[in-house]
Amino acid sequence: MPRMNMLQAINDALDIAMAANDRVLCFGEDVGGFGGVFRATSHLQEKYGKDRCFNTPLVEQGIIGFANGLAAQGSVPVAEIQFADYIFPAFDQIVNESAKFRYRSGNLFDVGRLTIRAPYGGGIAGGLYHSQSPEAYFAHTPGLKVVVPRNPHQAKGLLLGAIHDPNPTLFFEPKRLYRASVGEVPEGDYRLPLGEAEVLREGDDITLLGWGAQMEVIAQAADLAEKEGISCEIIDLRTILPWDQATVIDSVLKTGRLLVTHEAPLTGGFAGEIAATIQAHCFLYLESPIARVTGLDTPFPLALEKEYFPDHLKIFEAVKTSVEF
Amino acid sequence: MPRMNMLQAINDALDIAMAANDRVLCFGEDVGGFGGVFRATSHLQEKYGKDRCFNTPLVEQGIIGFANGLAAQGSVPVAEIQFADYIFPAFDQIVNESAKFRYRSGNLFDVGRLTIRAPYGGGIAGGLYHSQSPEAYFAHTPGLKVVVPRNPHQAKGLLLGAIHDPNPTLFFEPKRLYRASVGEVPEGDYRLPLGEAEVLREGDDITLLGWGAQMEVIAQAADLAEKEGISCEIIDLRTILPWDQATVIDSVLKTGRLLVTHEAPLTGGFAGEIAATIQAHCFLYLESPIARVTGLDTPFPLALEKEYFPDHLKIFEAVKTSVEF
Amino acid sequence: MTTTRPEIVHTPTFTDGAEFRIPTFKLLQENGSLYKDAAAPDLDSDTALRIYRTMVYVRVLDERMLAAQRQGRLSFYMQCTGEEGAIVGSTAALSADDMIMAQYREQGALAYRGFTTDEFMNQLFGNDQDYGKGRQMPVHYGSAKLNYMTISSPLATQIPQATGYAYGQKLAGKGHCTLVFFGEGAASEGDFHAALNMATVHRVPVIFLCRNNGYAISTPSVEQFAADGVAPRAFGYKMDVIRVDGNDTLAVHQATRAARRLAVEDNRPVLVEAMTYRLAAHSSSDDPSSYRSKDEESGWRGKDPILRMRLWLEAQELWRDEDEKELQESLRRDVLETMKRAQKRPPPPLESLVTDVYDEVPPALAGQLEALKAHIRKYPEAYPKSSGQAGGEQ
Amino acid sequence: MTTTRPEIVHTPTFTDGAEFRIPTFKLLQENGSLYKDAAAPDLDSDTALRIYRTMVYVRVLDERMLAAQRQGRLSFYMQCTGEEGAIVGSTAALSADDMIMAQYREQGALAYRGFTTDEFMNQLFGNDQDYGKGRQMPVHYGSAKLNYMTISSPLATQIPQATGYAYGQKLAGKGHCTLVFFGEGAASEGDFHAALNMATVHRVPVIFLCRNNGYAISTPSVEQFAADGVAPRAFGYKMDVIRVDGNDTLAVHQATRAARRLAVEDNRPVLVEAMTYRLAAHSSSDDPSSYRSKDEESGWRGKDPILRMRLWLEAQELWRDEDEKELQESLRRDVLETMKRAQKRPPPPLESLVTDVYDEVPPALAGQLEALKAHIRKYPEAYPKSSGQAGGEQ
Ligand SMILES: Cc1ncc(C[n+]2csc(CCOP(=O)(O)OP(=O)(O)O)c2C)c(N)n1
Ligand SMILES: Cc1ncc(C[n+]2csc(CCOP(=O)(O)OP(=O)(O)O)c2C)c(N)n1
Ligand SMILES: [Mg+2]
Ligand SMILES: [Mg+2]
Repeated sequence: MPRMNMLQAINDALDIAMAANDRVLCFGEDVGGFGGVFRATSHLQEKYGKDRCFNTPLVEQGIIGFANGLAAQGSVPVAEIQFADYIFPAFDQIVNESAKFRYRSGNLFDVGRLTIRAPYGGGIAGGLYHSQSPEAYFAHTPGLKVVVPRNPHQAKGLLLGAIHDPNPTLFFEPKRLYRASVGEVPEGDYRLPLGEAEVLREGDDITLLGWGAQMEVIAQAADLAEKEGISCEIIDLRTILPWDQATVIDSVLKTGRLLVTHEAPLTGGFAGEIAATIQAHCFLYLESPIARVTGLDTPFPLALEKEYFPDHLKIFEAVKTSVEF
Repeated sequence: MPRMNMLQAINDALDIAMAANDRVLCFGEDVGGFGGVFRATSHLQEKYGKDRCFNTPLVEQGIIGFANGLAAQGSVPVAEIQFADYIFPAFDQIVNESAKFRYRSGNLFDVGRLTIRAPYGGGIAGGLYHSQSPEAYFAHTPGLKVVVPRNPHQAKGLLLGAIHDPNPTLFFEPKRLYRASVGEVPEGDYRLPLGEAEVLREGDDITLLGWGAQMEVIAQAADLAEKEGISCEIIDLRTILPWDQATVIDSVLKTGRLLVTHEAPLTGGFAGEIAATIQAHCFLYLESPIARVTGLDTPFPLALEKEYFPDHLKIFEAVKTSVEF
Repeated sequence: MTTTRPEIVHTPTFTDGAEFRIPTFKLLQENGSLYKDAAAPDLDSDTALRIYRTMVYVRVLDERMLAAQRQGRLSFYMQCTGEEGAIVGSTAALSADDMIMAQYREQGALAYRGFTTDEFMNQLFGNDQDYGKGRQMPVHYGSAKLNYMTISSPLATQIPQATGYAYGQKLAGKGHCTLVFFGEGAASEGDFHAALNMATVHRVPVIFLCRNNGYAISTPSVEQFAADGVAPRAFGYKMDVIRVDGNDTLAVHQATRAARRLAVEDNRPVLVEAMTYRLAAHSSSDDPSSYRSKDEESGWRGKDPILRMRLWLEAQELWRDEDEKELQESLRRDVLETMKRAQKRPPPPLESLVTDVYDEVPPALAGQLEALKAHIRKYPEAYPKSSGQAGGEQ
Repeated sequence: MTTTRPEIVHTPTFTDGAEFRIPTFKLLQENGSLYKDAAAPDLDSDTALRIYRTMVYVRVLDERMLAAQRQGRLSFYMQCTGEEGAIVGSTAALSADDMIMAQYREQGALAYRGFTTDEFMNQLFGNDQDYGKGRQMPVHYGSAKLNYMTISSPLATQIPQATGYAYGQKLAGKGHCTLVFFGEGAASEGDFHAALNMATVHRVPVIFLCRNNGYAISTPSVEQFAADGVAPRAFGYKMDVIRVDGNDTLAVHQATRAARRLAVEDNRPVLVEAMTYRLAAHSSSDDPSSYRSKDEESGWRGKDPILRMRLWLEAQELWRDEDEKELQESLRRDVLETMKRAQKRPPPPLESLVTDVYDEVPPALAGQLEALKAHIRKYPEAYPKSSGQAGGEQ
């Protein structure tokens, strides 16, 4: 199997989708000849022409409005938002339109073919406007799917899954891993299922749950814990909405403890939803409070980014607290 | 004390604020001569002139962008969004701008004088675009305050509190109570504190927590429960962000049970945040899982609105389940 | 200023464009005769009559349904009274395969394409036959088979969607286009700017049809924009624009046909500004008496597009008083009877609460439905609609 | 088309406005002499020199700081090379009390108002003296005392904010206005449309200054809009507009002065489109070689606004080679020394993570800070910056 970084894996997924179906289109700011500011769409314009891979004017609400229309028409748009921090001008088109298109029309029309890609997350000295993790804003919106991959293999398979899923899907890419995460990626078309979490490591004492770039951090924390004799079960949620409750519940029924981590601020973050659901389902099995290790309730900082970050040490400490409760 | 409905109380608060400080301005779609589609700004243009109370063009992102600029300049804008369902085109101006203005400038500039009013919620046969309760979308945004009043007295005092609070504040008004909720309202200026929940009824067996129009529903459910010998403590959260954890924790430490209700969909709703926080703080005191009684994970319906609704019977059933756990 | 304007100037020279007046295209005078230097419209009599009948149909529908709202049969209604010419005249210029994306006041477009009274009524009453499954407020129609996108309340969102839809049509290469309707108020939204800019940049076969009816609820257009209407905005995008008398059905029709040619043959998007007037209230919830004068209203009532069209048809000997009488009567009967039928139908089934959120109901949501069913079984009287009773009195 | 255009036409007539060409205002030729029919600009020699020195200052600052970024001292940098004339020339036309809301590439405006090299460096290094407390990326400057709003990365958000700010200034009645800078790319955002429309409707003293520098990152303006620049959009709002050669500092200055008069004396908002070119990369993260030619770049290098201004000053005998040499040397020294000083300073204190989110730190957030402090005490080596070590090597 070839080794690729996450950007190459994403580019490969787009290439495969465009080659297989000429209704697949990729567009967004600087997406055309330039191939996107991170180069995720490199060479696609050369291969598939300017009609199918192109720059748009600088207007996110327009990009998604246009994409909604295209999807309703039967095309398969893959729209890029340059940074997840800049998705908010399109919030109305996503939350009021994409999410409700099928429902409001009684299934006469839908935009299920729509995929929106956006790099998210901190760790690249981006400050408050190049670091946000906005998944929770969208996870409160029935009708959307929200997916976050953790490595190149997952990125390719989940992106192909998202493009082919018959529901509008937000695909948030952990930009800190774009080049940093390298691994084996199968050739050709393969699709990983949406809505299914994955147990990455089995363990007995506590379940550690996260998504995207936090999976690496969780693994480091679990290694530290392992050295102290704490056995961690690790789950990658992968799809934030609708999320795989069964896999998480099964795990917590076994371990009796749960820690959820994300980079976004604590309050209103998706860890809260998970904790609320799990405490309801596993009440009698929980041996300690469900822990959340997240960003602070502040915008994302710059100079003190490292301090802000929900890193492996903070997770490790929370694991110990949970186990020692 | 005069009796007023909620609209009159809101109008009174705006009138008092405008009379006291000529930098207070009210504007929005149809807010001027017409007094707003619900008439919350009636007569303000007559009294204070077209410069201070006016119609804007039909563009929510512009209304809030304009309001942010005004607030930074030192004016005291009270912007109306005609329905909370139509606040999303302004999401970027609120979440990326209003919320982060002070932080990003190191307190050189702020938009703390900004208040945004919007009617929210279901129960008026509004279907999916005149019924939404979007508080949770904003509650994930450090820097904002989010306030929801339950009756005319609260509406006036909290709105005056919001207008004078030195932070950008979203004020969601339960439109189903606009005319339905009538009560005594003190004359003149008074300000209720932001960030403080209020215990409305003391009880021993379970804490029922909500905000806005759900407080009436909670009271009905508590009455039903009372008849079955269940003693409910009722708390109005009033400020959703930042929320008064201490009052809720104290109550749950006493009752050992918590139910939270809101109209918005379950997943990602603010009840999840509350449940996650309370299970962490009150773990050893909880006698049953924290219950959430909310809207379904769907857009807001029309014909089957009554079925969708988190009504007193659903709350009552959840109370019984909790107590019998 | 003219094309002789210099390319370079050496003193600061400002212009606000007011000098570039955009003329209004008109064919019919108010008395129903053509302006003397106007060419006869290229319109066969069948189409002319179909346009006219449709205009009368929606007028009757609107009157009846507003009355029904007043009687408490319906929760809400919106009339297009006064704007029938702009709506039906333009629709008739399209191919049936062209997509229409409307704002909410364009029932005439749907009626022209053959939406039946039953179909209207099922949506208005949100009954079990409503394509929209009773989820949206009255007047939020849609029809896949008639290429009429389901209405969405958030304003202007359909405008960039139309640009995208039309881009897809262009790639499909079948010669179809999209016509998108919107009000002069909605044109203030950011989505409008995005849509028009993207349309010229990407050369998209879309017709932007602005119904400038003078008001956005209570807000008169002078408080909506300072310019002379919406038309001059086209200059900012290098888009072809035409302004037309929106109450002159023939002119609207001809303008839209010409616009369609530019769009379909040349991938040139076009802005059409139809100058008209909202004769009725904004909606059944509105009372315009507090924000505009009776005089203003009656001035516009004299410009009624239906009357003007009828006078023209009569002059062409295509229409007679008897035809009018018969049409009116049969339409009234049809609307009334169909309404009664639709109102008696039950609401959509309880399951419709959770379907169509996704292509399939996710497990957790299915669980929510099960819990709801169990709850309703416990309290059948509290939820009459879903427990099988008729839903007429919503 | 002219004012003699008829008000009514009887055949469908389309126009895309291309005929309404907007001229470019110029004073200085590339050789630094005035066009022969251009009036001498009304500019005292102190102001002229201050403008020129500022332009040279930011050129030096930009070169040095890009090099510092390349050396790994800074995470990020953005140059305004090639656009100094548009930025400084316009700023000099304002009163010091006028508000400036910039996009990010307008360090020249801040420098003209007296932002010191220390102040620049503290922000660039996000040290404990940075007004912004190390929270934003480099070049996100702000100064309350210089009436320069802190930069915000989300594009175009400052444009409607400027309209609101200026509305407040109008009510305050002190004769101040707001100038808002933005790129031709940012002008595609919905916020632009909202801002300009509201400005004419509400008669607001604001100057919208578009730096049309040909690119938005890699996207050339022909893929940004189909029209002849941004200027024709003004017609859509009935806003006064002027297009000016952005590399002709004197013309920009004069145009902005005239615009300011319209804004302040008459509450007429104005759009100024300054035609210029981004000579450098978009930012230190960008490499333009893949999307534009060296030829194109060098063509524009010949139009350098600094050179043109210098030639003019020399012809006025206000500037000599020795002055230039001395200025360049002293600026280089100043920038280099100040940079070294700023880089050595510590980062902002840990508390700055939680302050300024609200006016006061809410209880739960204070608790989060306490927990973080306790955690860092446990792992002091893992968090070197906040544990008191110098933050130089970020
Ligand atoms: C985004 C959004 N904001 C506000 C509203 C509320 N609203 C519904 S119709 C309307 C006025 C629309 O006016 P116009 O576009 O001129 O259309 P007309 O009603 O005149 O046909 C308003 C403000 C809405 N539906 N969506
Ligand atoms: C809302 C938003 N979308 C995207 C970006 C990413 N971005 C930063 S600068 C830029 C290009 C801006 O071009 P222009 O406005 O022409 O200004 P210039 O850089 O040419 O001065 C883009 C796309 C952003 N900062 N904000
Ligand atoms: Mg209108
Ligand atoms: Mg540019």
